[in-house]
Amino acid sequence: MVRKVLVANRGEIACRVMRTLRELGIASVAVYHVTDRHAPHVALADERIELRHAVPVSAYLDAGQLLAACTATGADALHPGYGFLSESAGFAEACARAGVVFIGPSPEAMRLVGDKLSARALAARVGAPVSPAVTIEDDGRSAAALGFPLLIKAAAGGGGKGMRIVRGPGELAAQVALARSEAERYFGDPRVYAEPLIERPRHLEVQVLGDGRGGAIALGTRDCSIQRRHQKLIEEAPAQGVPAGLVDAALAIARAARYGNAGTVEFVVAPDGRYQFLEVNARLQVEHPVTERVTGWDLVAAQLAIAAGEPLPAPPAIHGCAIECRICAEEPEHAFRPATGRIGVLRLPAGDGVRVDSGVREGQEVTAAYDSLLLKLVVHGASRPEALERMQRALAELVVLGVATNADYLARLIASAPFQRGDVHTQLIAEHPLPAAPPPPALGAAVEIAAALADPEVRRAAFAIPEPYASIGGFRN
Amino acid sequence: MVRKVLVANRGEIACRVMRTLRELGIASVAVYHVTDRHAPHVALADERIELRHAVPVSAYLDAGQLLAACTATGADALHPGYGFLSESAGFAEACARAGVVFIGPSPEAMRLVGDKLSARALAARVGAPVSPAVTIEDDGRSAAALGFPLLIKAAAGGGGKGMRIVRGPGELAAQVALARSEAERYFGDPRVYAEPLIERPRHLEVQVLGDGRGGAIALGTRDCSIQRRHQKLIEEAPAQGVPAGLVDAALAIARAARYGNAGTVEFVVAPDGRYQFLEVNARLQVEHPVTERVTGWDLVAAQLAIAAGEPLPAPPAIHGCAIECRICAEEPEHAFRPATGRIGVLRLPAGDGVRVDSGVREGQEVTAAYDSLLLKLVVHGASRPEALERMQRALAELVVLGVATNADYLARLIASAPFQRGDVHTQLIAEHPLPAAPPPPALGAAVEIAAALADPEVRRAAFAIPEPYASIGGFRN
Amino acid sequence: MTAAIVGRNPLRFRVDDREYTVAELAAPDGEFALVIDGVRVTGHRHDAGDRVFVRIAGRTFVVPRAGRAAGAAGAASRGELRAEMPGRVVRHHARPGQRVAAGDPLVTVESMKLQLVIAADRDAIVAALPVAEHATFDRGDVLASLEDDA
Amino acid sequence: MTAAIVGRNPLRFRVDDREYTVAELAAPDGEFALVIDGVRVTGHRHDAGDRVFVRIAGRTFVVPRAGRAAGAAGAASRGELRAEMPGRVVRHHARPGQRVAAGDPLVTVESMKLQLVIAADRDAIVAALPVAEHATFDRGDVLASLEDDA
Repeated sequence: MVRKVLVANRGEIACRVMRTLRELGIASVAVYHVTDRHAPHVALADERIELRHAVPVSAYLDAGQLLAACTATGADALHPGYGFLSESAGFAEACARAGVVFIGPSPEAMRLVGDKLSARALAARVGAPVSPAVTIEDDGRSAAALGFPLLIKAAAGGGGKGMRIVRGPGELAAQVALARSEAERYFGDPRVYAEPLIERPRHLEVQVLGDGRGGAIALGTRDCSIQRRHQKLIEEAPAQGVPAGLVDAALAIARAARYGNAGTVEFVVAPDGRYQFLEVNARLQVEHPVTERVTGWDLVAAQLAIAAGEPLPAPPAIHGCAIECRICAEEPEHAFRPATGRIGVLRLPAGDGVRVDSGVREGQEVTAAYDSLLLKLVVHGASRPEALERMQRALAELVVLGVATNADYLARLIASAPFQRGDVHTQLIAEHPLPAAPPPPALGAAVEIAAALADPEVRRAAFAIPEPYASIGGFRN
Repeated sequence: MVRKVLVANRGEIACRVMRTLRELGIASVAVYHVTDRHAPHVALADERIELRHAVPVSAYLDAGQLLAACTATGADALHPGYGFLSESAGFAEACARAGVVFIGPSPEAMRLVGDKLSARALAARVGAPVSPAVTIEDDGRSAAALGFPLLIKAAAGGGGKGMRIVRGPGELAAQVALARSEAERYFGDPRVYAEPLIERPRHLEVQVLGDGRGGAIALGTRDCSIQRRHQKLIEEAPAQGVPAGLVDAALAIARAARYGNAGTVEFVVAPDGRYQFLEVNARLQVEHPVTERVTGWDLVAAQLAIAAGEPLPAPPAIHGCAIECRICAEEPEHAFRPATGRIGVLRLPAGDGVRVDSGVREGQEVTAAYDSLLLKLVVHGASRPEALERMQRALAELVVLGVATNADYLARLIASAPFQRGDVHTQLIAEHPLPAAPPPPALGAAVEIAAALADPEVRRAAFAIPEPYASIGGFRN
Repeated sequence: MTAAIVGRNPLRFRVDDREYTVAELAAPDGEFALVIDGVRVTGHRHDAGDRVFVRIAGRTFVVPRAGRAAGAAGAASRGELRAEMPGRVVRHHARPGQRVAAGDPLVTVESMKLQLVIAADRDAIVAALPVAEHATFDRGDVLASLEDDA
Repeated sequence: MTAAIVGRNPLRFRVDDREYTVAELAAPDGEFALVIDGVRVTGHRHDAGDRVFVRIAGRTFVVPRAGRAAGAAGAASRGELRAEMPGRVVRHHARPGQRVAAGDPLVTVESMKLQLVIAADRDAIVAALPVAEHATFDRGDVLASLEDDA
């Protein structure tokens, strides 16, 4: 077993990993860019090392500084979290060369599943349904045989980047050129391929644990169909209406890849129930807590056990329903563009069945330097309706002021009839903008009056008391 | 089903009840004394009514004002929480007369189990083991036949009040007189009885739900042996080493009492495994969350369903282990005397498997006017060792500054060998004071230096900067 | 839609041509509690400078504050920018009669060793800058008065 | 065991006959971050007036602060109580030469329209009350000086 783990990440996932490390009696090392010096993950760790870089996000991508930090602190393992270097086979190799255990799959398995074309080939070999795809080596005309609409994807891609929808032959060449240039820019690899577009699909995925020697177990399914800008916003476990054979297909892929550690096999499910392999995510996912809540398992602890060579346990039973909402600094009414500001008031929900994985604190500045994810609300209930009520309660209790968030939008979305029915697909948000209703006059006036009374000058005019004494320390009275 | 519930309580239990009400779409009404006007339960409710009384705690005991508040707000039901009027048969009757549903057992069942002598008789009638007791009507010599040591208890008692230990015949008469006068003072009823004292017993209890018509189910057991001043401090579910027949005895008692709603049947278990009926608590207990965590059930929702006349569900399965720590404003090093102060810094633990039921907020004044319970930490793990590690992590993350608490003491207690082994009994705390080790010199010096630098004058001497600007707003830099 | 004070004792605001009687109750940091026309309204609030975040009834509203003066002064009545603490005028940035836009600097002042810029809270014409450069002023003194550009 | 400043640049404290070099890092509200003899020490801290709560390494310590002066002044050097903001002396509660106990009121001052009582921070004899009743003072002015009762 490892004794000290450097967590090569920030925000909520770094905090979440460190909490398990503490429970297991393993020391934790935080890394941070100076802009994150007051961030919760730095306070939560046993030790901390500053990463220096002019660009904040680049600090967390600097393999050399991360490995030097392992050496400096004597960390014998590294947890990559998600994003950043979590799916870099080269970095996993560098860790191995430095004698640091990389908590994740082997570089070989990462490479195999990380390339979409080789992953598709693997899936097809074990009999998992894959889309009829065409690797595009010309200006796109080779893909036209698939018919329209088409989806063009980057071979090295993921996370929706480099993805283009082509609705007719006229736009094919232009979109292929755009997809190639995005793929080159994001992944350093211009290869693209085309497949038929499935309209209104669901996004289902299987959480797997592999032992790296051909063994794998499934920890149930997740429905992650609620997306905006190709990124997940709400996830739930277990998924409803899982097509027969889907979980077995995921296991066959994980086993054939000799996949080690925690991973996710993603599928697209058409409205008629047919499904296709999408990709493998070779890391802990943002949405892993919903699986933890319905299985009672700690996935980070499971990752550490696998990294220590322990055998896989028997697959867990699934209890109830869990839902996660990603609370992001963004403006749903402006195409979900990221928002910035200082978090002046932060009140987190509590109570039975509510888990909050937060990476922020009151007083923290939210900038464009990092991802917009602030925190995750995760609820668990005996049934989906109970979980939905609990999520609405949690969203109502949550207070984030000082930066715009998607919390109110998520409450409207969860209250909407399609979501309540479970009638979800990846285009739901795009098709249902769900603008906020204008406030009734009394509420609107209350908002204006409350806002006005936040102004020291208005307060002076209203109450004629010396404001410094009225607002410093404790409660106003 | 009820539409609006007045929660006749304060602190964490009022918040906890209101959260379930919100999830069920039932409106909540808070009541509060002016000293509680900034308390969390007032903010969490949909409506709020002030109770006026010169003595804060008396406000929450004022049946007339509570029923008037129900009328004023249109509340059609009342949840009493625990303590205060929760076990008052007279108040339950007054609610019924006023047309307000009392969420709890019937007045008849309350009276039957509330009197220790009639409860003992009932338990004996259904074949549950009861101690050989002697009702004392003389100066105590009638009890001497039981042998020593003896325990003298109040017939109308509970919560350890009016309880006296008698180790030999010489002190019998004096202790009987003291017990009578305490019983008269606390319960208005001087009747006392004696039973043989069991040394180092465990306190085990069974959570039951009754339908009020002779049906009852058990929701598993709890071990509440860790006590100080006859009050529970740590509880866990399920209990280990539950004697055969104990759960059935609890069910037989609940059924014979035609007990309705949630209740707890308590037992004392001797080191040799023999057990005796202790008493029935006719309300939701402080420690109910550990049962919620291992069953996945919401006990307040279950109470409301029973109050609405719904049939009892099938008993739940038990998953893993849950532990609760009561975080109280008190000084363990001074016989756990209550402490007061303003909560200047409050940081609550988070993460997987940690639930916090809090009744306080940062900035709140903790006075001697109310019970010393500030909040409850509840953890759940797949096993007892996992739950214990998680509790240690939660206690390490918890920060309560401004008033002394028992949190550090609880961490030492949980780390102690007897507790880790599960070798617990109700005298454990009294026998193991577990004083804090003096800090090592470097830590002691750091504490003194950090404390000195909290002083504006020391800061000025140290840094010679104008303090108002250094400390107002956001982070110091 | 903004709220303007139209009366005191009792405090009255006008919003959107309707008037409301308002009383303020004590509230913890980050919260507010008002009684508006006899109805208690509570919520959370954060003053982010150029905008105020208000959360009531499970909804969060962001109320922009146009041309808010930074620092030591604000608009006590619509035409006047008054000092919040004693100090000294360092510099004028405009002349009486000059047309200014919301946010344009009017006066730089020094108070408690900090320099602060008083800016116009709306598009207007400068009516007066009553305190001369280098002169001192007291709390409540008018630093600038504006008149509508009509 | 208390910490006394014994040097600046670098800042040095003496605790229990040992000296420590101390640097302070920025920290969020309710927290502190120090470097003591090269070792980073972080934790939570709350100044409760008569005592300071310090939480380090999962343990909470309560450090009493004997005879702390309440309000707008404190002991800059051991003998002097200085004003933290400008104001006016309302009243003297003691005369030079008088013996006072820790917590006894010395001077009532008015600053920013609030009246505050300056109290003795220890048992001592009043050496001087340099600002006369009704006279004004500036930030940093000595309001009272005490000498040891020896």
